[in-house]
Amino acid sequence: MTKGAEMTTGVKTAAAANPPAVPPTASSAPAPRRNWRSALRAWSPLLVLLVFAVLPYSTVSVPGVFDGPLNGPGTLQLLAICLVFGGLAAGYDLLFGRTGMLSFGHALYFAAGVYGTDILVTKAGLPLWQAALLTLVGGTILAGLLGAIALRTAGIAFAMVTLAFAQVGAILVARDFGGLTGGEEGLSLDVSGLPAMLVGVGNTVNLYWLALAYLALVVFVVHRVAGSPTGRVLAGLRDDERRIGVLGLDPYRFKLLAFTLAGGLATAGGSIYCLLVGGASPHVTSSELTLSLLVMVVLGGPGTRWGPVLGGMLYMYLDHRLTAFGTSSAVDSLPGVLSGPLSQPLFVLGTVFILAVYFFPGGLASLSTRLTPLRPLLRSLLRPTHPTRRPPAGG
Amino acid sequence: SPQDTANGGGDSAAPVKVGLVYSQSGALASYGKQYIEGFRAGLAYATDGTNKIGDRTVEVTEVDDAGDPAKAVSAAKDLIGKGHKILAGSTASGVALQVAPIAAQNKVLFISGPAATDGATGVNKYTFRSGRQSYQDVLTAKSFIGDAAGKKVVVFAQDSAFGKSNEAAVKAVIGGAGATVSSVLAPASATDFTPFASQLTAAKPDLLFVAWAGTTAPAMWQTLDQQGVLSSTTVVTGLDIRASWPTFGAAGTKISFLSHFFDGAADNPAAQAAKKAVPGGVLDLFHPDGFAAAQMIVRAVREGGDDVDKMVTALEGWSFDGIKGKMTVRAEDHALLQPMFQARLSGTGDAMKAESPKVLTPDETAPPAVAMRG
Amino acid sequence: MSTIVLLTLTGLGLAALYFLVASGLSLVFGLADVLNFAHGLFLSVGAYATWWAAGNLPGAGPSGFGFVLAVAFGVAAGAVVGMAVELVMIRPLYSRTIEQVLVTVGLSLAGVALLQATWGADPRPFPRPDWTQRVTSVLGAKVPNSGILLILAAALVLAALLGFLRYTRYGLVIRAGVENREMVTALGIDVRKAFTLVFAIGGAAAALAGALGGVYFGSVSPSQGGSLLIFAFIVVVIGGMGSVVGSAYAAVAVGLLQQFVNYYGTSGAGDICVVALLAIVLLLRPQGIAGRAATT
Amino acid sequence: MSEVVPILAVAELSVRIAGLHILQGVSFTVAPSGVTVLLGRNGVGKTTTLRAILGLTPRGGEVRGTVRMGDRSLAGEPTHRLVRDGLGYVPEDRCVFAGLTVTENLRLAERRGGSPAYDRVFELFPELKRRGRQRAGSLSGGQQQMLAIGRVLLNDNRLLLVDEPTKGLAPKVVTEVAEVLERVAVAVPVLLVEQNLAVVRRLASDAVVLAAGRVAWSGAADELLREAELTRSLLGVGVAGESHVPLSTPAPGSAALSSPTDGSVPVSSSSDAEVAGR
Amino acid sequence: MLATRDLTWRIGEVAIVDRVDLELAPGEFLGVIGPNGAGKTSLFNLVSGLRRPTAGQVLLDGTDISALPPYRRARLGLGRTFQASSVFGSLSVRENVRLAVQAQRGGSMRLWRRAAADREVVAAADTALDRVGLAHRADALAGTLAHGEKRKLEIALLLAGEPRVMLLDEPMAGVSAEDVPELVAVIRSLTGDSGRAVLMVEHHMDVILGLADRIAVMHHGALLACDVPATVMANPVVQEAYLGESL
Ligand SMILES: Nc1ncnc2c1ncn2[C@@H]1O[C@H](COP(=O)(O)OP(=O)(O)OP(=O)(O)O)[C@@H](O)[C@H]1O
Ligand SMILES: Nc1ncnc2c1ncn2[C@@H]1O[C@H](COP(=O)(O)OP(=O)(O)OP(=O)(O)O)[C@@H](O)[C@H]1O
Ligand SMILES: [Mg+2]
Ligand SMILES: [Mg+2]
Repeated sequence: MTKGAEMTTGVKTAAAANPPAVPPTASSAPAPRRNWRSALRAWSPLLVLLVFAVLPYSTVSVPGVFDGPLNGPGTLQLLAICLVFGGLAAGYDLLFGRTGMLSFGHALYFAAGVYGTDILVTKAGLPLWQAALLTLVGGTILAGLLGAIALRTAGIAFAMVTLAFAQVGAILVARDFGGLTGGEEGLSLDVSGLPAMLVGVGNTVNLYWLALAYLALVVFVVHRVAGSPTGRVLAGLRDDERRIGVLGLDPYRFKLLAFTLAGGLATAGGSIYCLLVGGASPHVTSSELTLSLLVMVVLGGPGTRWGPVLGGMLYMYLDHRLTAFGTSSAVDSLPGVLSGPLSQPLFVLGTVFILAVYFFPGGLASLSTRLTPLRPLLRSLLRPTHPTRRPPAGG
Repeated sequence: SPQDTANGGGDSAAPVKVGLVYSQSGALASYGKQYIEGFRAGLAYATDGTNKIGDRTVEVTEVDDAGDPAKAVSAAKDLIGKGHKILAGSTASGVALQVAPIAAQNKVLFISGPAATDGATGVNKYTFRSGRQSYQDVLTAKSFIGDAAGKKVVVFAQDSAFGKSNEAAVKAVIGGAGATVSSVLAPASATDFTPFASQLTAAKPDLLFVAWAGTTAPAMWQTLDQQGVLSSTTVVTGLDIRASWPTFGAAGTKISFLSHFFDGAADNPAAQAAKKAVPGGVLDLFHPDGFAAAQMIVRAVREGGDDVDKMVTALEGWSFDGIKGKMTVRAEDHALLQPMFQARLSGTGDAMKAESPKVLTPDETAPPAVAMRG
Repeated sequence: MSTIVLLTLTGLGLAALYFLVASGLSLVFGLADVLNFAHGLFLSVGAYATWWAAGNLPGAGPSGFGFVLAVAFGVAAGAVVGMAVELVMIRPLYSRTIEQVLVTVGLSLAGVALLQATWGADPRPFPRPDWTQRVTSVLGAKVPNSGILLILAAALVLAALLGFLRYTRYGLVIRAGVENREMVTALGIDVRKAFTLVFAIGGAAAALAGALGGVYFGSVSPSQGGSLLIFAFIVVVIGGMGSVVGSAYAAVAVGLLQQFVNYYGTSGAGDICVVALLAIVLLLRPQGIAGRAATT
Repeated sequence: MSEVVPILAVAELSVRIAGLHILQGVSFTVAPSGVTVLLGRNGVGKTTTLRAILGLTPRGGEVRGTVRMGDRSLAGEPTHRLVRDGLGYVPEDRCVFAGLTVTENLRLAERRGGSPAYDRVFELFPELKRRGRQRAGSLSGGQQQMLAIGRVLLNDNRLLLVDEPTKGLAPKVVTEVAEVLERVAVAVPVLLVEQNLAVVRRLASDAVVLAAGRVAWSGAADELLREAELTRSLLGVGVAGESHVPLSTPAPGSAALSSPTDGSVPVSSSSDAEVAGR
Repeated sequence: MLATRDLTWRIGEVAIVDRVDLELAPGEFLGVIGPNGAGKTSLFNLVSGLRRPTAGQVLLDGTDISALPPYRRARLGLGRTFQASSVFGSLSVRENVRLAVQAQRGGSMRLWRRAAADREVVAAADTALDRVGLAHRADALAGTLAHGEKRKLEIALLLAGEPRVMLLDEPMAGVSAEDVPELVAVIRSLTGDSGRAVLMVEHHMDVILGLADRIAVMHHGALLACDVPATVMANPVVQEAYLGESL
């Protein structure tokens, strides 16, 4: 067996640990029970969306979680970044969790969105909507073209080819060709041509809503696609590509579709991120960003509707908040052996992440399913079970 | 708007909120550490140890940006949202360039720190700087060749914004003075420097200007030394923080350094006060930046109260005595004119010492004024 | 002429460094199927352990036998760390390939930050014998001795790894174990021990690369390992996963290509050429130069 | 059953995987000589039983009950130790190592301290010798099956667990494998899962029939196969003596083929079966 | 309907499939037998397009399809099963079959439709499952099926695709004795008067004899014989090389 196949096997196991990749609604149960629970289930996404949408009207403070009230610009900015990355992770999951393609170059399309928008606004002086639209089209075409090449390989080779493309992107940005990108200093966004409602700290809330809209869009698109006949083909590709071909479906076309779509979604996210942080910096081209995307998806639960979103938001939240945690007085007062490492945000992030892989196999999204079998038992207090017992030593 | 921005108000007894966004972690953490030490010393110095401006205490909030502009922007928005009218920090150039527009959009004072990019000078009315800029480095380097006319100068730089801005500055400064300037650029990620060393040897320059930052610098110097570049021409480069000196190895004593600052480069009341105040009692490269930032903030608040426009006016054209000596905020573009130093290293290992054969006056190293862009 | 000799020999030195970094990675990746992102950390561990030993370990020092002792200490530290990582982090996740990769990602983040917390982010001068800082004249070219040292070490490591794979059963056990771990145990083999051993060897090889890299660079910093890692990945993939010999070929190709293009081409074209080489090789031969062809 | 002390005793073996109760208290013994067959429909848990004996259960699986070999309890022992102590296993899905060559596959199966009986294996499957350098993944299905069997015959075992060894083999090879197992079983007891009733008939001394996660019947194999009624009710197939009744209406032209050359068509499938009134 | 001309596949010097000429008429059931490693599966791989022949052609309805990728051949009505079950392990059994139905109904991309709303498709999938007797496992994950159940799922996948030419690779291997007659009946119903043609590899002689109109014998990659069963079974080479002695 090839390594590539091994990699997909890994994906498979990861996915298999989750509830079946196909949402339960798909399997047409003999008599679909329509009680209030399922109604709530169906409407809960909208409910959550609504809660997030009205959040900026709340002046509540959540001490320890955010410093400052929920509607403070700092909190909103942080939340908006989390939302964008939630969406980004959900889009990446279309590749990784839903189709089983391990791309190490997804950051490229995000970066294309960030830099494309920035350059078109700042250097070419286009109005924002034109710049964003052009960038979206450009990023999608870029994903389509590079995907068409990269998809001639599979498995680890595919991962590495995408990584190579992204690396070229990173080099081009760092080299600052034509003075377009600003190299490692980045390029700050020229806001003079932007609508006033998107500029200034007082208007962070508008950016927040934009980010929320982006997340909602991505989740909706990914969910619709995953639930569509094409989505089923993607799920099939994840398991056995050869089989899909023998059934009469062209694996290449479907994979390219997923790749391009995910690329386009990432580009759109890049445009929003560019507005949010008011510019572009080479951090977004780094291969670490792709790796973090992978981390987000696995943290949340690949192939699930909410897992990647949760993972993305949590990751970015930690990434931003840990810097504050590291410098907090609580950490400073610890003995040197502890306070040293703990004041390094990356140390905490890395550690949290490792622990998450161990303790939430299948991701955050699997938490509820993993608890489900416990519930009746807890209720009747019959006897303790070990739903996730490790295999015996030899196995 | 649903967002109800908290406001500091004009209460004369309310504390002065100052937000410092700089690198506490990440690659530039040690620069950040010097900056904050310098800042604390400077604040104490400028307020005579009270940390109060008039009746108002100075409340400093520190935020780590880990060198990432995105984090810095978030932090800046957060601080501004919480009513901070004064921001300072920016260890990395990228951070300075992206926080500066935020400051202008929200009309708060921003004093950029160790970030050396020329781009932060004249970027907008609300942005100042408390450190030196690349152009001043290059003017210092120029002092090593005396009359530039007819000389051959080669720039060896990282192929990055930092390297290119140095290259451009050399072309403008030394080339402008009549020297022919050519350059060899190498990728910042380069591992082996032999090809570049060969190119440099082949070019036979009268002066070699090296602009290299990052962890590969020791390998680069060793290769230049081994291939005989250092002994064949005058080589000039910027002197980094003290901890890096031993990594020059044998090359260290063969290089002519331009220096922003090193311990002992200047002796004045501010430097003495700073030396006493910083942990360890030894000043280093970026202590002056933090120190000057504090001095500028105290001045701004004293003269401007809570009115940012008044603060700006108070700073423009202001001269003061910092650790490095006399500094002046140039009114046109907010460049900080300051003395610069030539330096030489002697000794080996941890016992390496620097001395300054020549000090350049603020005027000698004054970059050309640029028009204010925003 | 002397330029070409110089570029070739320093290119080979660079190749040797890449190979040293890649060899452990290739071993672990090829045999245990773990794309070890923490390999860069192992490298840094080796370098810092050597650095620490030269200053603190009795008998060790920057020159002569003391230096050998310091390097040996570094290598041992790398082996121990590799072993510990396998035991504690990889083993509980067997057959969950992606999770294994991600754990190593987390480890590389945390580990490098830990080094930084302990010794700071700035490069520290690396202890090394004086002769490694000098040059040897070969056909008029001044070839750095550290490069020659790297070439020798790489040749030794190559021979040792090939011997290990050829003359012991471990290679077989692990290759089989990656395919179907359960079945290997059902043949009466304790596959876990073999995996631990491979990680120990990978860690030791990385540590050696770290120590010699320290000599080569003259300094050591926490992120040094990570920055070498990307080229090591490229080398491993071009060479064909798991093929140590393939890695050697690929390292030479990458090292020379980079060196010559950097000299004759424009700046930084070397990196782009290497990335292009990677993409081309993979598109033409997805299994890499010496990789085994897929059957199914 | 027999008075002799069984080599393997399985008692109250229960296996749950992912909430499914696959085995629910299975108990049986394996006689110290001869072949004990484990029979039952697809999905009844035969493979699961063998794997549980070896200590191989998938992640999240839960095993209860005891397995004793002689007076030693196997529960909780690592698989590799059990195998080293003489428990040979031929898995259902062959599980040859696709990336290794045939020779490497065999070398891997050598056990420390023993002297691998390559002669025995190559004599039985000369194909394996010829294809020594071929990667096992590119072997044909039947060749892989040969490798899987050969691998276990390389060593001397105290008990063999063999899961559907004749699946996918050509009739001629089925016969050969059956002969080998018969020979082996003289010295080493075998617990065999097999769907081919002809093979079962030839080899089995004892039989255990699983149904719905439990033992539905156990006893001497003769008894099971002799009584048509019992066979039908337990295995769902009738045993129609030695004559081959075509499965159903023969296709034109094949009618004469049921016994073309006087019954010399080997029995090579489950086709002892006739449609048993279902 | 299906024909191969001189079909050859070599690896290095070894011919795995050696100049095979086959003809399959509409409605015909052709059994393929031969010793292990004779090249039967390889022949299927060449016909279904998973491998490219080194020489020769595959013709479907008279047109050369040798250069087409597997999915194009499948669209033209060529379906197959695999000797080693290859099903979509992380999908439910029903979803597995549903994919096949979907592929059969035109593989155009529909991104915005709800898959669950395709009642006909699901119904067709359930019918196929019913036919092979797997309806009760429809909601199980295919990866957790027992071996024999996977074999049945393979056949269901084939049925759902409604191909005109079917290649069956040892469909009975590992199917419990009790279920054989049922599956045989299913396979028999495949041909009938529908005009479909079947090519089946099987080592269970009774199954082959009960089903096949003609039997092709492969040996060392080459076609040794291809004739009505009686003739083939009487062939001494077949007896000697393939059937061997009776148990
Ligand atoms: N990992 C698993 N998760 C869930 N169910 C499983 C798993 N493994 C096996 N099963 C179920 O356990 C049951 C018994 O499987 P087993 O493989 O033991 O059957 P078997 O008797 O060997 O069948 P066959 O004759 O088809 O080989 C099957 O219904 C199967 O679906
Ligand atoms: N990549 C390869 N390299 C070398 N030999 C190969 C390769 N692929 C297949 N073979 C050989 O080709 C021959 C034909 O294999 P194939 O799978 O077609 O046999 P088969 O007739 O289906 O046998 P079985 O009945 O056992 O399934 C086998 O001897 C196999 O070992
Ligand atoms: Mg079974
Ligand atoms: Mg076959």
